[in-house]
Amino acid sequence: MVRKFEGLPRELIALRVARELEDGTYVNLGIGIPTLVSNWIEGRDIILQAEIGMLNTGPLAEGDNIDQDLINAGCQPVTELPGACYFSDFESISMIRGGFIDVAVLGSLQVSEKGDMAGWFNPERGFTGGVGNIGGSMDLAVGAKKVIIAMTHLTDKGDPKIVKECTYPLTAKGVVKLIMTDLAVIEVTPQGLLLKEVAPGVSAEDVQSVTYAKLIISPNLIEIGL
Amino acid sequence: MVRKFEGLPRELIALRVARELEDGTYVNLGIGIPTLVSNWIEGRDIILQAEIGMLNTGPLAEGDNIDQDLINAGCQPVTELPGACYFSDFESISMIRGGFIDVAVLGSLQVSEKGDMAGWFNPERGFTGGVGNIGGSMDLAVGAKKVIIAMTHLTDKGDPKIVKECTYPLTAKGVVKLIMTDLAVIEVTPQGLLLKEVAPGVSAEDVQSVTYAKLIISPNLIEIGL
Amino acid sequence: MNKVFPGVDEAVADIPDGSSIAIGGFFTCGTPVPLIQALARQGAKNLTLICQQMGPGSEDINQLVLNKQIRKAICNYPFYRSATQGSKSPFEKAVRAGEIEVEVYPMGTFIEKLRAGGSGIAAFYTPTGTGTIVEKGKEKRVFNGREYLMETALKCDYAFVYAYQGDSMGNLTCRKTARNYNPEMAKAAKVTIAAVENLLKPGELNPDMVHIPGIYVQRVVKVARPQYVPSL
Amino acid sequence: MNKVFPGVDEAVADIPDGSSIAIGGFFTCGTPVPLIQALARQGAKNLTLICQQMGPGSEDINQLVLNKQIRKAICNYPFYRSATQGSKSPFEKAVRAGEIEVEVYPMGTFIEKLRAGGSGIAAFYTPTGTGTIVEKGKEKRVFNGREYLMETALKCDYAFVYAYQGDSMGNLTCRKTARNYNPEMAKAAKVTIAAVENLLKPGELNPDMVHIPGIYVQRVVKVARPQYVPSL
Repeated sequence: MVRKFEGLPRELIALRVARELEDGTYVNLGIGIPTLVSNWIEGRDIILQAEIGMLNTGPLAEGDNIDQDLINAGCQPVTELPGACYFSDFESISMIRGGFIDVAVLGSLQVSEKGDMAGWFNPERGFTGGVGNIGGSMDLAVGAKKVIIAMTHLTDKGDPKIVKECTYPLTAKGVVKLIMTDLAVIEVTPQGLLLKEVAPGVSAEDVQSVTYAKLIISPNLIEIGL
Repeated sequence: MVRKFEGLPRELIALRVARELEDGTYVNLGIGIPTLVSNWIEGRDIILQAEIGMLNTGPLAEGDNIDQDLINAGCQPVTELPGACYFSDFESISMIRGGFIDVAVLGSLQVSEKGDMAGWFNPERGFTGGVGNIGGSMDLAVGAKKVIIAMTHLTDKGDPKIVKECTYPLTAKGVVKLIMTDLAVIEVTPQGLLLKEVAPGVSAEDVQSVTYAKLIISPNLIEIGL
Repeated sequence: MNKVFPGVDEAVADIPDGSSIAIGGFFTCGTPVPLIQALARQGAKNLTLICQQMGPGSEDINQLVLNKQIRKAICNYPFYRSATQGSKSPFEKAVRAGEIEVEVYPMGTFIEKLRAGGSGIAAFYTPTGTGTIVEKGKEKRVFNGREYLMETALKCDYAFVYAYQGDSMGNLTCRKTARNYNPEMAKAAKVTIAAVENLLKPGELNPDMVHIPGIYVQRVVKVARPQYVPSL
Repeated sequence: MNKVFPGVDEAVADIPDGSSIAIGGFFTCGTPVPLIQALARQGAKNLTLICQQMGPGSEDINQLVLNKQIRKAICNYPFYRSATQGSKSPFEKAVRAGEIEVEVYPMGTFIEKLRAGGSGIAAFYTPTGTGTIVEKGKEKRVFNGREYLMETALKCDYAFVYAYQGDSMGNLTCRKTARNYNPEMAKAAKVTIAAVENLLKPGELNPDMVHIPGIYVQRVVKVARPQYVPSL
């Protein structure tokens, strides 16, 4: 599939996600584009949780600020903000699975029109028997009050990631509430995928042309505000 | 039943229990006579666990040493020894049920020849529906590697506590390894109750006369050494 | 996130009739007494209390009983140890009169049920209580030749917890054995209200010594250190 | 109780072939590297490792793979994220060649299984993994209208853990995110060996800040702080 239009850069997908987050919430950011969201929430009243066992993670650490005993789930050196606290991974995942995370922003390889997500296992890696890197993804997907997927609309090879049914192994069923890509903001509703916002210069038809699932065009469709 | 002989005072039952404990072990002491064991192990390499959430409990606190934030499971103010640590009750009972306590010394209302113990509920209190004070007793009884019962041989009314079958509600089945009373030291074996030691001036027949279960007299029967 | 409430009365003001409330503390130790007193003033009725005991060290819980605020108690050691003291206890009288329902679990099952509730675990298998009255009505199952009981998760509407130090974001540090049930109760509740002796600013607590992460705590209120002599 | 061993080699000397060993650490962070290196020198074979990952941050685990000491790995994130890096990893090659068996669990299930093993819980019901390949062969059950999977406890013969501070009685205090899996792994093992940066006397640790109570730790050995730059 050849795309004839440009989407938002990764940093601006992250900015749009950041605008979606409410003050006074606890948020977990996955690896990839979700991690970039942290650049846009500095100074806001949002507390980031890291599944390694930390609340109130600060910006990435650099130079002399790097502490090998202080990393995020993506193994990046980070800093702590005032009011941070540390705990075991057991406590951390208990917290996630127990429903204390208001929003999990995750990447995914595929998302279905029913809100299923498939993000942990790329069959192209060629393993069999269901072994692969699950990490905390399944716990976050079932545990967070709201799951937002932040990803590019298409794979590097140009395949649509938003599909009618996931063909890759699932992370969780029916958990995704909102999909934010370089091209669109799409809400998962009981009626199907509701296209609510499109990137500048991109039409609803453009988005549909690179989406395998049928989109419902919102009567209030707007351009993604940044 | 009228008892025609004197047994050991409570303090000496506790001393006999203390002699049974090995150095290098973690021990939990229940309420009553078991608590008195702590008086006999000062300076020994035995670490006491308190189910409220503490390891290495020291002697009872008195006067200015009393700290209202530092009590044992019996609600007595205690002290901490060097190397003490605190944790939640959740962690404490996990530790107990997980098999990390080498010896639990508990009181009981009845003990059967099969090692069943009934210690948490006295039907004379007159509650119905199985409500009563269980506390940590059942977790200790099933979790400790070895359960020693330290109690008077008879109730205040003169009824034998060592029975063929417990008539009071059970704390746990088949868990008791050793019974230490004012009259005797009795081991619970697959063959039945083995009378190993008797109090000074008390004969095996005396002990049997106030015990409802049949005792096997050890060929090596000795006087309780203190 | 500033979770500080001006006082205990404000912190408990909206608790409706019929709520379930977990209350931390092991006898007198680490018990959020000022919150219990505020609840007595507030007057909510038909409550379910989840706490270790309703007798010893519970003069303030007794007040809730005398006020007829309690419908049910879920405990592991509800009564006075001594029958004589028990017979004078308002709670024991109310239980005998059939006015208050009591549910009792072994201590480990009691706190594990709350922890399961707070961590998304629906049920678990414990060896504790097998072969006893505790197994009544419960599913039994053998794993590796040993019998276990299935116990289910327990959640509640509110938790009252106590901490030596707390910051305005709800991070709490307990002191010595006053920690006891407080952390898991905080996790099992929709709304956790923390009574703290020392109210600090974010960054003043040692982040490696937070026993109850702020995410579990919705309200923080400074209280004076309760004064009592530990005893049954 | 003095649990101090003179060095890492002495601390791992008696580990027999066929042992299961849980290894703490999240990528490079809080990983007891000197103990893994000692295990490579010691040479025990046919081992089952229980650890987050066998790829990134695991040069020393790779050495165990190259030594052909590993039979099985139980992980939640075993491989390199990047297929390119993965294809160069000795572990991934061994898995593809069928030389090492891999069992993967979601992170929460992985650590909950170890915690269950260490706390006498035989099994538990988690919502994580329902409707996915993880549920394969597992019992499903509905509680309150939601599906859960039954997962069973996991115990092991040894655990290697890492701590910033530890005393001779085995009490351990971790630092920042280096705590991670270490506490629950210590509980799941018959013999826990702790590598500590700062070896203290009993009474020198803050007893309210012990993350791993000494009862869970059988051997303590002082090590130099491993030096690494966090990265995948």
